[in-house]
Parts: sequence; structure tokens; C-alpha cells
Amino acid sequence: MLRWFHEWGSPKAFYLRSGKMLPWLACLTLVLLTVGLVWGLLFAPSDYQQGESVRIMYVHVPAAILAQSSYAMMAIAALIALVWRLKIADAAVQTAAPLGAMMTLLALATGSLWGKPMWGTFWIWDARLTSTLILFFLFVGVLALRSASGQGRNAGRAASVLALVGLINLPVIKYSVDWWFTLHQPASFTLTERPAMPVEMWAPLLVMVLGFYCWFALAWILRLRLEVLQRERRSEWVQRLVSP
Amino acid sequence: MLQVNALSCHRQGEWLFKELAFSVSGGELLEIRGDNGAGKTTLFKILAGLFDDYEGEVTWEIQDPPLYVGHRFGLNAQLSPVENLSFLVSLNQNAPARKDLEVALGRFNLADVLDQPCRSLSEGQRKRVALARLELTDSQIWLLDEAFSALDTKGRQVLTELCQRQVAQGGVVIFSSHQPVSDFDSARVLALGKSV
Amino acid sequence: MKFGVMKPHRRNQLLLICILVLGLGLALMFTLRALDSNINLFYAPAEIKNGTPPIGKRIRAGGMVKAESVRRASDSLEVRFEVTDLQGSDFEVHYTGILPDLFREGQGVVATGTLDSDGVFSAEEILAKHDEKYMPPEVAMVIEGAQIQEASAL
Amino acid sequence: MNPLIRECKILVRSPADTVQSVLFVVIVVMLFPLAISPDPTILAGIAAGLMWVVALLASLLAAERGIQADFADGALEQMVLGKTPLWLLCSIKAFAHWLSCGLPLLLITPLLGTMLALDGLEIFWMLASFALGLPILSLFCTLGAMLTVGLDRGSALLPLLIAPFLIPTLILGTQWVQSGGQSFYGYMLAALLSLSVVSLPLATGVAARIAVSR
Repeated sequence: MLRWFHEWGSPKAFYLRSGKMLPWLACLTLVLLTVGLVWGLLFAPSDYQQGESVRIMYVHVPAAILAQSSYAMMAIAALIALVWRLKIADAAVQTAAPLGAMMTLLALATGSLWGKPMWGTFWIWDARLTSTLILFFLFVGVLALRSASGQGRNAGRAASVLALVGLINLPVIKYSVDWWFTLHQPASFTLTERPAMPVEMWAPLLVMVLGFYCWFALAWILRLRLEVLQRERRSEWVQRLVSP
Repeated sequence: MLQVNALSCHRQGEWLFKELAFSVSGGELLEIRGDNGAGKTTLFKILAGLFDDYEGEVTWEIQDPPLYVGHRFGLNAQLSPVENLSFLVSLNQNAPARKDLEVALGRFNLADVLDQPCRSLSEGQRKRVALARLELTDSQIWLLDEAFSALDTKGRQVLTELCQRQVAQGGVVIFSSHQPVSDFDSARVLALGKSV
Repeated sequence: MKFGVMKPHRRNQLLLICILVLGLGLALMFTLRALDSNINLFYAPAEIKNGTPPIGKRIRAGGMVKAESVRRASDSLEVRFEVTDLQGSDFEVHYTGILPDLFREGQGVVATGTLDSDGVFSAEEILAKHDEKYMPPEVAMVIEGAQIQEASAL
Repeated sequence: MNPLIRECKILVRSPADTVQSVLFVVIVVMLFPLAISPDPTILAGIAAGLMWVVALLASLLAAERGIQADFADGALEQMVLGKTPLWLLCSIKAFAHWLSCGLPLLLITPLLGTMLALDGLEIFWMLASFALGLPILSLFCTLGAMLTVGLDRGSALLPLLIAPFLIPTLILGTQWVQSGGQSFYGYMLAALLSLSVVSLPLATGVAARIAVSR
């Protein structure tokens, strides 16, 4: 396990290996997102109460799921950066934060577009909306602290501490639906129960969720590669790579 | 007691020092010499365990953490020398008695400012308050960054005596200076930077 | 930085572990007690009928919109309807404004506003409570049809 | 000298800091009746939330005070190097923040409540929510100050980093008062407090190590 970490953790190995994966990942992302979007927006049935507005779900739900799980991924990278001092993990924290912030913003925007016709207002101070907004500020906080800390091997550690402490917020998001007054419906998907949604609705949704994950992985790896090159620009292998 | 192997450190892309190797055993006095910007303070921070962005190995064989007196003395402006000193010493061992504190501060000629707030003290006085810790500590290793500069003759003399007593008891003193310190006959010198 | 002989401060570590266990245990205990106690997020129709909520203060009240109770004014946006808990308690709501899409008879609503001494609730805001079931319109019709059949079979 | 006694002495010798926190709170609370309305029903309706927001701002304002001084004069380096556990020293720093900001606020709560037309029972629940909630604010503020101390734009960054973490406390505190003391919120606040007390000083300790190695 530790050896595997170190093999992948070295910036050079990561750069070279991830390069081979990129085309496959890009194709997969493209296929999943195209299929999901066309299926969800054109062919999936409309809802008996919500009508056509239900289609916003096909973007909103994947974005919201990804916003939360990207925070978890960032926090795991932060833990690795703090405990094992892996250079690549620190770069991963730094590059995940803006992507996560983007996803959170997308979830909030699509959510409020859906909220206007359904709830009668763009924004409600409901628990889940509020904690998603808090999640956005957490991403921004990690990003701001990271960029204020400058370069250097230890510079990212403060941001990693912040990301880890913020992880406490994730269960709050999950349980807030039950704790506080809320209009946001409980999650329709759980692992243990059958979805409260017919198959022709949740199948395209699942495709979209997978597509979003692939897109996120793709974007993350691309940014990470760029960051690795930037950081290792003085090292021999990067010099050899960029010089013709 | 201290083993340093292949120690390299760079800041802002410039190597401060590369492949530094030395060892220090009990009863030794080591002077680290170098120009401003040669990396003396960084080396001290590494040895103290404050800074770990380096490559190489630093191994201590000691019971207690080393005592470090740097450019910043750790004296709160609102508190008196007695209070500050008592706090700093008690971070590592039992709080010293008032009488011992008075003796230690008195040796550095601070008897008349014992209970004045530190903000009213001069830079030289504050440095001597920080150095008075040496009289009270149990620590075997002293790391004194630029301890001899900005001290009067009397202060240098007291500090020299304290350091000599420490190495005579089997401890280690590592100190730095940017001009040669002639107070010791037996100090080993480690030169940092290109010009030395 | 490695310290060879330096002993770990066993006593301090023990203290830390004790404090951690104590703190986490307390947190768990408080959370369980909190989840045990009921939260009253809005006043139910029965409570409004009993006169529990204060008169004239801004409160939240909720329940189901009673079937065939919605009356719209012809010349303004004023709406009057009754909110019921389906167990015999209901109260009247007055509201002026546009109702949300999901508002319909038999659906849940939460209203924010004030209660007057006659038991009439003047709402400033109406929110339709959405349930977690998604289904296509045809499915909804089938389910309704099945329920009607069941009812007629009885 | 015991680190706790040290903090108390520093606090007693710079009373201006504490007075500043108290005056800030009183003045901001005074502004609201002037800006919104002197009508007691309106004031009483917003009082709990208003007092909590002001308490949050006052805590953030006071956050850097003790930490900045310790960092600048080198005492923080010595604390990191010493044998005394760092989490203990960090809890004491948080306690000092509470002493200089939380405790005075708690003491003037009846006064603020009266200014905002709260009745006796509501003032009681306000006191209870402050008693459980303000220490959480102090713990987070100390962590934030430790994370940003020594950075170029540290003071500007601190509220941005820490405010999101204070929101759950704010919600639970205000809901507790507004719901007339429903035990759910009280228990949750207590749970949050015990969790914060044991976990945040550890994180603050890590942050202190990072701060001195900058």
C-alpha cells in the first residue's frame, strides 16, 4: 500500500502514467455526458407534478453529489499531504478546490432555477441549500488560504488542516435535512432501498452522475499535470520533456 | 549527540546549503559562521525542529528538546522579565522559584528591572533576559543564534562563562555569529556560504 | 528530524486520549438526547385550533390543503383556503399573491404569517412542500385509478 | 509560571482589548433600533439573531489579538518547542480568547436583551445559548488566527476562512432562543461544544507548528 503510494506519489511517475490514461478518460466522459444529456433532456418522461422542470434534475443532482464528494476527495488528499507529506497530494488539494467550488456553484444555480417554478422562489434559506452555500465558502476558504501561503513544500499544509476541519461539515450537510426545518425533499436514492423513481428516470440520472465523475477526474488530472510541471520546472525530467 | 547527514536546504529556488554533514558529541562547542543570508538562522531552526523543509537527516540523541534562543526572544511586552522567564522555563520543566529567577537575572545585570514590563526594556536588556534562561534550564543542548551580537562586554563575559560551564558538564553549545567570536579557544567552526 | 532517545511523554498521551474519549462520548450522548427530543418546526392545525401559538406573532403553520376549499377572488390575487391535518382539525388561511406551482388541494403547505384572534391565519408567504416521489403523469393516473377501483371493490 | 496565569496577567494588563470588544457589541446593538425601528415587537423578533451575529463579529475581531503578539515576539516558537503539550497550550489560548471576548459578552447579555426589548425568559435562553455557544466561537477563532498568523493578508483572510465554521453554532444558538428553549437545540449545541473542545485544540496545535515554520 505504502509502496504504491510512493510510486504514484512521485510527480514524474504520476505525470507519465496519467498521460496514458487521459485519452480513454476523455472518450468515456464524452460518451457518458452525451448519452446522459440527450436521454435525460429529450427522452426521459416528465414528472406528474413537476412537469418538464424535472429535467433540471439531470444536471442538478450530479453536480450536488459531485460537490460533496469532491470535498471528501480534497480532504482525503489533505490528510495524505499532512501525514505522508506527499508532494502530489498537496498539489491535488490545491487543484481540487477550484473545481469543487465550480461544482457547488453549478448545484446552487441549477437548484435555484428549479426552485423558482416549484417552490415559488429562487432561494430559500433551507438547511440543505444553506449548507451547500457553506460548502462553497469552505472551498473558497481553502483556495484563499492556499494561494496566500505562497510556494514551498510546507506552504500547503495550513490549507490542508482547514480542509480536514471542514470535513466535519459534510455530515452536517447530510443530516441537516432532518435536523432543521426543510423544504428540500429527502434523498430519493439510498443504497439500501429501491429508488422512489421509475427506471426510465433514474437510469439517465445514473449515466449523468457517472459522466460528471469522469469529467471531474479528467479536469482534476489535467490541472494536476499542469501544476506538477509548474512545480517541478527546475527538475531534470521536466527540462528534458519540454526541450525538443 | 547530534548527527547531521547530507543536509540540503533551498529557499526560493536558491540553495542555502548543500550536502552539509557534521556531528556533535557531548562537551563540544560548535560555532556556525557565515555572512548574512548564508542560512545560519535556517540551520538553527532545522536543528531546533522548527523547520522541516529540507533534504537529508538530522538525528538527535537527547532526552529533552534543545533550548533555542533566536532573533525573537519570546518575551511578552506586557509581562515583566521575572514573569516571562518563569513562563519560558516552565514550558520544559517545573516552574523556578522567584529567588532563582532573581539570581539568574541579576547575573545579567538586570536586578533593577525585575518587575518592569518588558515593553519598557531596551533591545539589549531583552536579549539578556532571554539569555538568563541558560542559567535555569536543564536542557543539554543550547542553540544560540546570534547570541553574542548586541551584548556589552559584561554580558559577553557572563554568556561565555555559562557556555564554558555547560560544555564542562558534558552539554553541547551551538552558536552563530557573522564576525568571529574570540571568546572561546576550543570552539570548532562550521563555515556556511561561499565567501568563508 | 529524528529524536533518538527522547521518550514519548506517556502521561501526556494518556491524558489526551482520556480527554478525547470523554469529549467524543459526551458529544455522542448529547446528540442522542437531542435526537430523542421532539422538534416542533411548525404549528399543526390541531395546535392552532387549541390556541397554542401566540396571537399576532410571526409563526409558521403547516398541513394539507383541504380538498375543495380553495376560493380565489375574481378581481385580485387574494386566495382563501383551509389547511387540515385530515383528522378533523383545520384552520383558514388568507393569502394575497402568486401561489407556487406545486400548490394544489391535497398537497402539503407551510405558511409563514400571523394568526388573529378569530383563528384566521394571514400568510405572507406560502411554500408548497414537495414529497420525494418522482413519477411520470401516466403512472400517477394509473395509481389513482387503482385506488378508485379498490375503493369501489370494497 | 503556569500558561493559564500568564494569559490572565496579559489580559488584566491590557484591559483596553476587553473594553474594545464590549463597546463594539454595545454600539452595534445600539445602531439597530436607530436603523430599523424602535418598535419593541420588531426588536424582540430579531433580537436573538442580531445578538448572535454581533457576538460572532466581535469574536472574529478579537481572534488575532493574543496569537499575533505571541507570533511576533517569538513566544509561539518556544511553545512549539517546549515539552508542555501543544494542544493544552492551544486550549489555553482559546480560553484566553473566551475570557477577553466571550465572558464580557455573557455578562452584558441582560443589558443587551433589555435594549432589544426581550423579556426575562428570553434573556435567560439567550444567556444559556451564549454560555454554550461562545466557547465554540472562541475555539474556531483561535484555530483561524493560528492558520493565518504570519501570512501577508492574514487578517483579511481570517473571517473568510472561519465564518462558515461558525454558522452551525449561530443557527443552533438562535433557534434555541427563538423556539423558546426547545431542548433539541440545547443538546445539539452541547454536543457541538464537547466535540469542538476536544478536537479543535489538536488542529490548532498542528496549525501552530505550521505557523512557526513559515
